[in-house]
Amino acid sequence: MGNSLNAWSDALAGFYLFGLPLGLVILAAIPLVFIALYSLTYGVYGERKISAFMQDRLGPMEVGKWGILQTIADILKLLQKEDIVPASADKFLFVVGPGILFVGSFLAFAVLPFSPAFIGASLNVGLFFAIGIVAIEVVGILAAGWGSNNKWSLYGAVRSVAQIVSYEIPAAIALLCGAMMAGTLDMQKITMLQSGAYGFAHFFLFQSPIAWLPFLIYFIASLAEVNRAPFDIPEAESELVAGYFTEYTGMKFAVIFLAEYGSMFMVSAIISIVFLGGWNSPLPNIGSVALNDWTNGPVWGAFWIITKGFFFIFVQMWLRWTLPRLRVDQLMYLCWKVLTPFAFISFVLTAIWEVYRP
Amino acid sequence: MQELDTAGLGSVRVTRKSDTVVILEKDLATEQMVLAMGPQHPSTHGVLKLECLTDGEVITQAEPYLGYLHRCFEKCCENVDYPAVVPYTDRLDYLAGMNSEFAYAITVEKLLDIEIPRRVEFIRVIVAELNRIASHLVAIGTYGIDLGAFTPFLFCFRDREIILGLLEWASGARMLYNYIWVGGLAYDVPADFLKRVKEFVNYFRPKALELSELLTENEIFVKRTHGIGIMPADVAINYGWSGPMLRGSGVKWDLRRNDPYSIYPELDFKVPVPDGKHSVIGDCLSRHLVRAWEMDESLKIIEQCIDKMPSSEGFNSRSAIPKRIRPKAGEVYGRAENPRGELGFYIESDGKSTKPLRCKARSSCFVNLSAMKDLSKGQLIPDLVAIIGSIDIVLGEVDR
Amino acid sequence: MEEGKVISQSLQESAAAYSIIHEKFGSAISDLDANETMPFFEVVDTSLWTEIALFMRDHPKLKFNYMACLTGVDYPAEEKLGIICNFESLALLNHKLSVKVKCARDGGSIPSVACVWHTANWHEREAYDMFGMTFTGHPDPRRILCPEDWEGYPLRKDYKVQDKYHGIKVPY
Amino acid sequence: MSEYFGNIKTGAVTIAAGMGITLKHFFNAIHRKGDAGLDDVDYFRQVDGLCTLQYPREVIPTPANARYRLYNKIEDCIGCGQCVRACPISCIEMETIKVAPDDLALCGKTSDGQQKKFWVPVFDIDVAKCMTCGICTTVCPTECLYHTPVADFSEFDRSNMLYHFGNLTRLEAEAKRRKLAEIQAKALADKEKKAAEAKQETKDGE
Repeated sequence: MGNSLNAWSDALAGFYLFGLPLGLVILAAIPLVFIALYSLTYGVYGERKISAFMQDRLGPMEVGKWGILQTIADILKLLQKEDIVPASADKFLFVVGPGILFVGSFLAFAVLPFSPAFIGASLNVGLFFAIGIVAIEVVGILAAGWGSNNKWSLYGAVRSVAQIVSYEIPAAIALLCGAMMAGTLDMQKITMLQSGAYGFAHFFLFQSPIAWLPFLIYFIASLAEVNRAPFDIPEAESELVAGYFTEYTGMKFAVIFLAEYGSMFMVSAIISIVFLGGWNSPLPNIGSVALNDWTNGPVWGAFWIITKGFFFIFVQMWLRWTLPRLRVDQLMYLCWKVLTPFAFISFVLTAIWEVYRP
Repeated sequence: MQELDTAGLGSVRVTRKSDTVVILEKDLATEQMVLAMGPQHPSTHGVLKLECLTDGEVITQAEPYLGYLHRCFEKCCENVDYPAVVPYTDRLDYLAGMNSEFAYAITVEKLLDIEIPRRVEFIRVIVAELNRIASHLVAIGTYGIDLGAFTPFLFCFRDREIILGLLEWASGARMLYNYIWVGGLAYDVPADFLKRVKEFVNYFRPKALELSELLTENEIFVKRTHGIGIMPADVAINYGWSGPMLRGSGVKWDLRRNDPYSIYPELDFKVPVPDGKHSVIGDCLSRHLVRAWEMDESLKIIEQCIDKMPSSEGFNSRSAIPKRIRPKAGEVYGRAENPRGELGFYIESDGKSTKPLRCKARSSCFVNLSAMKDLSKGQLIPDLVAIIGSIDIVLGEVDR
Repeated sequence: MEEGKVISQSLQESAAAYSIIHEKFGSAISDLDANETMPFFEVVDTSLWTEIALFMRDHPKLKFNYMACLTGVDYPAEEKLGIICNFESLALLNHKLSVKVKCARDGGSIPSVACVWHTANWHEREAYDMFGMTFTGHPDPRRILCPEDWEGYPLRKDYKVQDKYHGIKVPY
Repeated sequence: MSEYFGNIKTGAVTIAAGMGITLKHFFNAIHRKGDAGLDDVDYFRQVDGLCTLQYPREVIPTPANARYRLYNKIEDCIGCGQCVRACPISCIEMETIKVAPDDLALCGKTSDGQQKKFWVPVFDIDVAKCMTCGICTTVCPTECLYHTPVADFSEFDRSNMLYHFGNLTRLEAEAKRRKLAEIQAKALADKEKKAAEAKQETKDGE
């Protein structure tokens, strides 16, 4: 299996046309296209529909059957909008902010194994890379917030930086529990270690009696890292108007949105890779009915990881449309006094479990 | 060790060793920032402007600026006849038009000293309490939005829509009713109205429970409002607070009980005040809880009114309305319990004209809001939003 | 009061409260206008108004802790402006009384009671905004509803609206 | 410490309860509430579900007594001008011409048989100003002015919000006015003539 791993992506990377690394470009374009498509379809439209249904509303209905083309109409509208840079804004930071944000959320896709045969870059420190690269978003947010020269934006940016930097600690420690169970930081290997004939029973979440704790901690922390409710204080629309992107219009605004939905999928994919077996099928082999064998493979793998990712995005949306927003100090309380200690506890317990495992 | 203030450059803590000054710690030079919140801001509930002086996220001072929605109510009143003031009162507190009309009507009736048919009184109370529920639904829903919970808002508006439908059916309009006239009602209620209202009461009870489970009991919501913006009872009275705001501070004061008007003395309902178990008395959560409990009491009142309602036989809703309203010379201050507190009307008549000489609306929101400066001192920006939400202002009533 | 007409209990309470104030301030205040709709007395010596207010708030038998309303009124016939305050002893003694204070129409001033009842703060600003009497000792004497540079006092009976405000046509 | 864990527990429990409610509504979204009006007997017996409607195509009916667009049935209007005086915001503009005696039959009667004594060449309602208070309709003696349940009457051009109900064209109005002026002038002349004659007589008498 080791050989077949990354087979497609390796082949693509080696594809040159007229001496140009066209394969690499395609490799990079696949996640990009994926983010764009998913944000268009599931991200924006899905969120609007899900929120509408939870609130007894119909949601978008006018453009296309059941409003399915609504997002395309929105994108067209955004494209036509005047691209305003406020007169007193720091033009360089203002323009570069959304770019950094997008690159930050996009880079992590490089190390996400989308199927047994496809991974952008099979790094041996993939998990570490994924955790670290999220921090780049902070720079983008700060640039956007500061560059706007708007007090609300500045508040949003400062809040966001404080929040993301703090929540990286419990998030990283929780992920380390998974890494410890796998014994590697390579995302592809972590996923492989969770495959087996019994499907979901091989997932790390069910491999150890305390894995639910880091799983939960990472999920909560990831909500904060991608600024989703109830931790959406950087863009709290009732307090800070729109937070760090108050001044953005047109395509820049769209790019920030894309980045947000991109990182939503990213953290969902990471949690499903580390704890829920990534591209492994959750279905077990039952006797001669080899469900697990039938539903595994490169294409099935892509299906499973995207499904798992979408499920977690659904939970994120579900939470968002249920809960009020925390206050800044409560957010920090939750991070430093609840999640971090419990993350350490689960870290130690996982270590003990790994050493004395029966 | 001592602290030196270096002329706005931030404080420096120093210590002296023999002759030399050793700097121990140096704060960054910080400035306070003026933050203009509103008049276009999502959580100022309209066109209120708060000019905040902020130190980081902490507000050192917040000064409200009003008048963006000033529509010269009092000047208008001096230029129209007594009955024609009623549509203007709708526009004071546009979320509770029936209550505003009710307050105006009883004030002028006090000046005229006329008897009102009993059925009129019952219908007035029913529509006013329905509107109170509608108004509290908006208050609770928007409070959820202020704190970031969107879904309860939509649930509130779903049910408010039904109340507005009921009131439209009775009065002909959805928000600006002109239904309660001086001396009577514009029309009797439609035939099936009371039955439908009763059905609504039954429909609404479980919905209110669901709402409280979704929002009021939510731990994040409680944490956001518990102990925030505490107003002691005596200060609240001195500020002239009334209604749910005053009751939130633990004063059991309800004009329907303490200065009874209409048929309220005959009805059995509680005046809810916080007991200090769920919340700190006088905080945002208390005020929110009082509103939630009041909806329940209003439902009870409506049920009783429907049961006791005199029959409509031979009833003319306009029978007691004077042909031409020209009160004798005199002054009156009449008031009623509105969803947001005491709405009072001071009316002066010169005895000759059919127009009031002076008609002043004492609006509850205006008075409640005046405590904003005190309440917001030293709070965080998110708490400021929570406090504004808990005051539940309607700018139409603040600016008049 | 007409002979034989029943005096309501609230009016009796108001009269009792009035007699206490009258005892203390004597001729500084006028007689009680004992009508059923709004019993009131007028402060004759306006300079004593703040003192009377404090007395009304703090006297153990008065305890007017709640100012319900403060209304500005224009009396063009008397060449005067006035305020009418409605007081109540909320949740304590439950009696009500109203007070009138008047001042000259041009450049008149009334002592502020914003230090006695917080309610008066904004209401006095509103009365100033609409009628133009000044409140001496008010902590924040600005207009409240109209813009700071608005001309005239809108609720005066002889008010003429200005033609243009910052280039915007005003009369509708 | 127990408070610490208690907080975490209540937090988890209440969040779970809230999520249960939203999930219930999410799955309930397969149902849609109908568009019955409140005067419908089955209003509260409709299914629970999505409660919004797609407005222009699906409408909750407005009740029959709803008070929206102001309408004047000019055939019944006697031109008394009560509504003009009653309107708090003066959104009604009216001009009347007295009917010449020989035109009374032409002018006609109201539906309840009252003789109309005025032509109403101008009866303009500015529905953009109208605040649908209904005061004008209550003072109308012939009940020809009333609010209709038509709630949606938005226009692209503001001048279209000025509704004209007058029963004469401008030319007709001009003719009527001239006719009336002639009659009045004639009457005046007659009067003057009579007065002059009377004077003459008194003079002659002296």
